[in-house]
Amino acid sequence: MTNQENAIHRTFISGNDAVAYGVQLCRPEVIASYPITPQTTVVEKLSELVANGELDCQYFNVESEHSAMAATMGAAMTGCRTFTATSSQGLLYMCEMLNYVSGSRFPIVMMNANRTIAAPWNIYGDHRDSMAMRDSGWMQVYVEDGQEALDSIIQAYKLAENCDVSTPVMVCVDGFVLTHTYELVKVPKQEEVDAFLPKYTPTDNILDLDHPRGLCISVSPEWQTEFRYQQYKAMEKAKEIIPAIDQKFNKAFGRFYGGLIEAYKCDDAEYVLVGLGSVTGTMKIVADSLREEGIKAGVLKIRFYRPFPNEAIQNIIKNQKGKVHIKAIGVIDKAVSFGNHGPVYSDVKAALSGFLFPKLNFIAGLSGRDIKKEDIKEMYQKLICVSHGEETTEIQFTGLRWKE
Amino acid sequence: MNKPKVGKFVYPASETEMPIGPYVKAGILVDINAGWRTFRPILDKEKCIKCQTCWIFCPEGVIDRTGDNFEIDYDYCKGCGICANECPKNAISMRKEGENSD
Amino acid sequence: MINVKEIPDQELLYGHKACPGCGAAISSRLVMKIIGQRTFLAYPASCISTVTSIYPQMNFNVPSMTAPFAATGAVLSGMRAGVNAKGIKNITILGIAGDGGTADIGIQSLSGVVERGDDIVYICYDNEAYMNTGVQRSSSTPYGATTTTTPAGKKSGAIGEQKFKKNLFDIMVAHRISYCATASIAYPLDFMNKVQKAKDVKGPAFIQVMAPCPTGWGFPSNQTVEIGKLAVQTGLWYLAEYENEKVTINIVPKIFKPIEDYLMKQRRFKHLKEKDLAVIREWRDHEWQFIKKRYLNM
Amino acid sequence: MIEIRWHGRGGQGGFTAARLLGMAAAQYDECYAQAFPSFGPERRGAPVLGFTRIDKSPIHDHSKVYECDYVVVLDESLLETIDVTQGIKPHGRLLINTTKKQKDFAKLGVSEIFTIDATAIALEILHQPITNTAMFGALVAISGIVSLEAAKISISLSMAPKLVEKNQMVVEKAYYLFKQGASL
Repeated sequence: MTNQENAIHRTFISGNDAVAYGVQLCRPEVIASYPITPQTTVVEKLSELVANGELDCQYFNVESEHSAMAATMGAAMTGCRTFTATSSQGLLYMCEMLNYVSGSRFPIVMMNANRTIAAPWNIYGDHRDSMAMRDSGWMQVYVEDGQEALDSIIQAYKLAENCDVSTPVMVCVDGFVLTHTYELVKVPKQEEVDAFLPKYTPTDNILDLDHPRGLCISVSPEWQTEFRYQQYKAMEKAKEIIPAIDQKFNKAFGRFYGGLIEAYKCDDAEYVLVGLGSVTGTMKIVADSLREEGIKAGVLKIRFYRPFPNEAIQNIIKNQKGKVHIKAIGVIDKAVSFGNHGPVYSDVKAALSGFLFPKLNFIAGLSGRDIKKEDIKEMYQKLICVSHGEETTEIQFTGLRWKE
Repeated sequence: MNKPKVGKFVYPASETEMPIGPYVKAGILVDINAGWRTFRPILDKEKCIKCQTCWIFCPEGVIDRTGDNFEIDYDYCKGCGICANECPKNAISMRKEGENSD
Repeated sequence: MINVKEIPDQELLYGHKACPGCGAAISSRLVMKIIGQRTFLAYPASCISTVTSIYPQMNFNVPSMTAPFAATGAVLSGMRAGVNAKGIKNITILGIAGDGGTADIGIQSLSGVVERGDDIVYICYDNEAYMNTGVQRSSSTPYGATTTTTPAGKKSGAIGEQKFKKNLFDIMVAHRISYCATASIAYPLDFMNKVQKAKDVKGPAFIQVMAPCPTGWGFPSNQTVEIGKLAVQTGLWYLAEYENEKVTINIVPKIFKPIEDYLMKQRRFKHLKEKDLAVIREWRDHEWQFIKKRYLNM
Repeated sequence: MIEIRWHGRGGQGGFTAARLLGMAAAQYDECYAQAFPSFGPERRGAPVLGFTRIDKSPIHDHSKVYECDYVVVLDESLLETIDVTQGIKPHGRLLINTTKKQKDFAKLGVSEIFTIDATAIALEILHQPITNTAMFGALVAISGIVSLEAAKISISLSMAPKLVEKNQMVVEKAYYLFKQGASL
């Protein structure tokens, strides 16, 4: 390989470009888009790819996020593979449509550039937008870097279109920290992706001139529960399918993300911090440095927040002999459910309700506030203290300007 | 007249028989609407000039114009009376359900 | 021009649960006759969705879907893009929505699909309020009409709806839409001809068809067509179309029938006093002056 | 890990330089790199930052850059309002686009300061005062983080064809100003 060719194989691109290239490789047939910071460069790049003839796709711009998802759904009903992307206020504006799509079981893939929600206004990243859509019936995957963003788009289509799942997927990419950060990303070859993700074969849940059907119809209380149960079962099924897809992806592309979760140095960990998205990389560095100091630190990265990996999380608590090695666990939430905990903490705490070790919730990184390595180190220190019986508050705001 | 027929809808008996997504096949009618009717339109075939006014205005589309005489599908007629009201020849009369038709 | 005999016998909307004498049902049935089976249909939450599609009932015998209330236009765009991607030819992408779903919550989405120039047909059956949910006012509700959210006040003298009907036709003309029209179920041939034009034209087409509602307006179910005619004859509704960048008024009454003939047949206007009628008369005359000056060079 | 901070004004291409460096390292020199701007609305003329991280092993850190090995100032006027020395490591280096001499910046208290009249190079070759590629070339020369060849390839990979040749000339010219004994 010449130097020039080598340089093309190893691309240095932004997280948003990685998403756009990932989408391009999946050959969507229809994209409806509406721009919003920090998602905008995704749809700019896709429109450019279409304009340059590098992506054969019906691409069009609509008048709002609500319409973006409605139009995407309209196309999905014709049996097309579709894509759209949004962020923050846009995601919330789409809220009705998210439920519409998941309830109607269309396998749409969407990228959400995680950004906080107003008010106060702010364009920077946290998870308050997608966490607010936790119960929209979409699967949610949070990625750590540009490479995982690209790879997760490809995996997302494979997952959503699995006929036992038939549920939309939201790929959550931290605003700016990932979307606007350039990193080394290996862009797979088209033929490799084609082999991994064949042409989409829809279920009967489509508009078909030869077989007229009514879609998205009303269902009375007599039958609604059964349709909801199906959605529930599909998510449960997805818990089995996600790791299998990740394994298959590993075989095809040589990259593996652990399926639902990545347990980093958790095998013998005494102090485990749980996180989602871009912060997990920084957490791993801190855990490494603590390990050098003799502290058994581990990182639990939750990739899929919905479906929530209850069993997978429970499995890291004990060693092979069944002994609980964890002394304290902390959860970093880049969101907060006012009046209760951070949302991820609530779920982790519920998953681990049978274990008595202390649990702490760190609310951090709100509205783009940086989570420094020192912050994370301090979180581990607090876990050590609390495991030794020190009294502390369960929910702690990291980096608050004054003492609580 | 070409219209969907009443058929028996077979409800899913188990989880596996449920459709993926809330969709349903078109072209099957699951029940009839005859119970809605208080007044029944009676067509006087002698007076009818087949002008099609009733056919065009019927909200239900229950008037069949394809045969020798116009026929009304009483399974789906709700007895609104538009046909009787609009008929230029007064060929349709509305009669209370249950009363003898002459 | 459409010949009644040549209209297909096939009923593509049948067995629905609309109230007896429903104007929306008349309009939808006639639309389906002209559009035919090669269509993908979207209808938002509205009377028509409620009376046609509740599991396992499906009274439209074409591929169809219930659209989100606010987004019929956007769904139509998506469907059109989808059939383009799939290479499906000779198909009409059709929307049927009520006045609330069109003039109120759906207007952004309607404006979007028309602005994009997508090849779709959008029918708004106008029964002048949110009928499906029990008669609440919409921006299409006429002046003086009582609805459950614009009641007439006995002591206050409130007259019901205090604003005049929103003019969707002008809004669509301002979009330089490929084709748009107003129509009435009381003039079915005129209406069906317009639907045929909407179907044939390339690009977006919009028709607002007046569909009297016996339940919400308060008149006997057999008078739907009669009421529809009176609306046109009194000049309170006009039949127009816009094509090739020109507006045509299809019926220009030489003299208007007295508005009382129309209004006093309906429960929703029964409370109006002479001074209220005078306001409506004045509004009508003003509207027609505008129409005549602008479109008829009169 | 080497961390670099770029100071410029919106529209001057400071972040492009940060990105070109990362690209040269990651795509050509088999290193790992990260480049990101000071996030926010893009306002022409407003002071902005760009950052580059380069390492031999994969970079997992997604927190901000607080300490720098190199600070590059594209616009001298920024020195009046911004403390460009903030977070500079004890042996960190400061590179300034200026017509002045090193000693004129002694009061900044940075152990190693480099100056270059990048504006002059840009005006000479590009006929526009766009200094980012000159500063890129200069940084490559004083740091040796990436090779000149890598730097030139990053330009050919990311710039419009008509801009490539001239910007490569700019990079070379700035580079050789710091490489003793070499000539164009």
